Amino acid sequence: EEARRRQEHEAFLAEFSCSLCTEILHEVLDETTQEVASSQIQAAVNERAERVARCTEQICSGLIEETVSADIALLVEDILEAQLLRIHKYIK
Amino acid sequence: MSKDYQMRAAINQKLIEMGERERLKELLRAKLVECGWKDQLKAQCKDVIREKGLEHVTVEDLVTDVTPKGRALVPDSVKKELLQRIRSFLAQHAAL
Amino acid sequence: MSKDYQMRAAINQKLIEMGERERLKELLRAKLVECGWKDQLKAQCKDVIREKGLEHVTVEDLVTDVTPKGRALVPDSVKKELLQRIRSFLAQHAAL
Repeated sequence: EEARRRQEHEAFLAEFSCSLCTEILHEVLDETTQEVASSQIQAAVNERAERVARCTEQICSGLIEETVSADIALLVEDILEAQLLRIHKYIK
Repeated sequence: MSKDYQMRAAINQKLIEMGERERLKELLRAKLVECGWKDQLKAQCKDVIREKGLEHVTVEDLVTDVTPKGRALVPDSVKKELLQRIRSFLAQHAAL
Repeated sequence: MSKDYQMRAAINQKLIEMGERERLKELLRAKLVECGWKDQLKAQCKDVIREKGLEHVTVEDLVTDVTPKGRALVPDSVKKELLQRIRSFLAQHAAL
């Protein structure tokens, strides 16, 4: 009877160990997966925000560069033309 | 059945009281980092985000997507070590 | 890097499609006049012409000469305002 009880108890402990192992494994995996998924999405959101900020600044600089260059070219042409005109008038 | 249930409840209670349940979880967490599982999961998450596009993924979607793969990626050695530790604890505390 | 390129292309596309790029350039031109940038630059051009003599100055020379100064003279406040305007536009229009 004692031997049978001990055998039963051992079988119970073996089965209990396995189910506890699975339970803890799933618990930790689920918690960690949740944590990793959240942090990875947050990281992707941050990365995108940084990229948008960086690209916006580059586009802004490009736009200024483009406009300033075009305006300088026009301005220079106008000034030189006006100066030439003034000299022509003077010569006349 | 009812006796088994009571015994389970008692052992579980003891594991919590003695802080062993938390220690087992801590051990597992450390092992998952050590064996590279966490890095693999991160890479897996990144792949899903890249494939689907950030705007089409919620945390819940991502968890659902990567959970099966995550479970499959746990090395057998880690599972065995956890089981061994549980068995040792129960053997040491035979009175449980 | 390629992602940055794609993002810039997407933002530019949106700005052009909605006519915002042209509006931004107009705004910038108006601001440059308003803050005296254009007058400063005119004075700068005249100085160069006076120094070198009209007969020795071509359009290209003058552009090359005054461009660095022209860029440097754009006030930070104007740059900031333009950047802010682009940010607001993107916040309102683009699901980036």
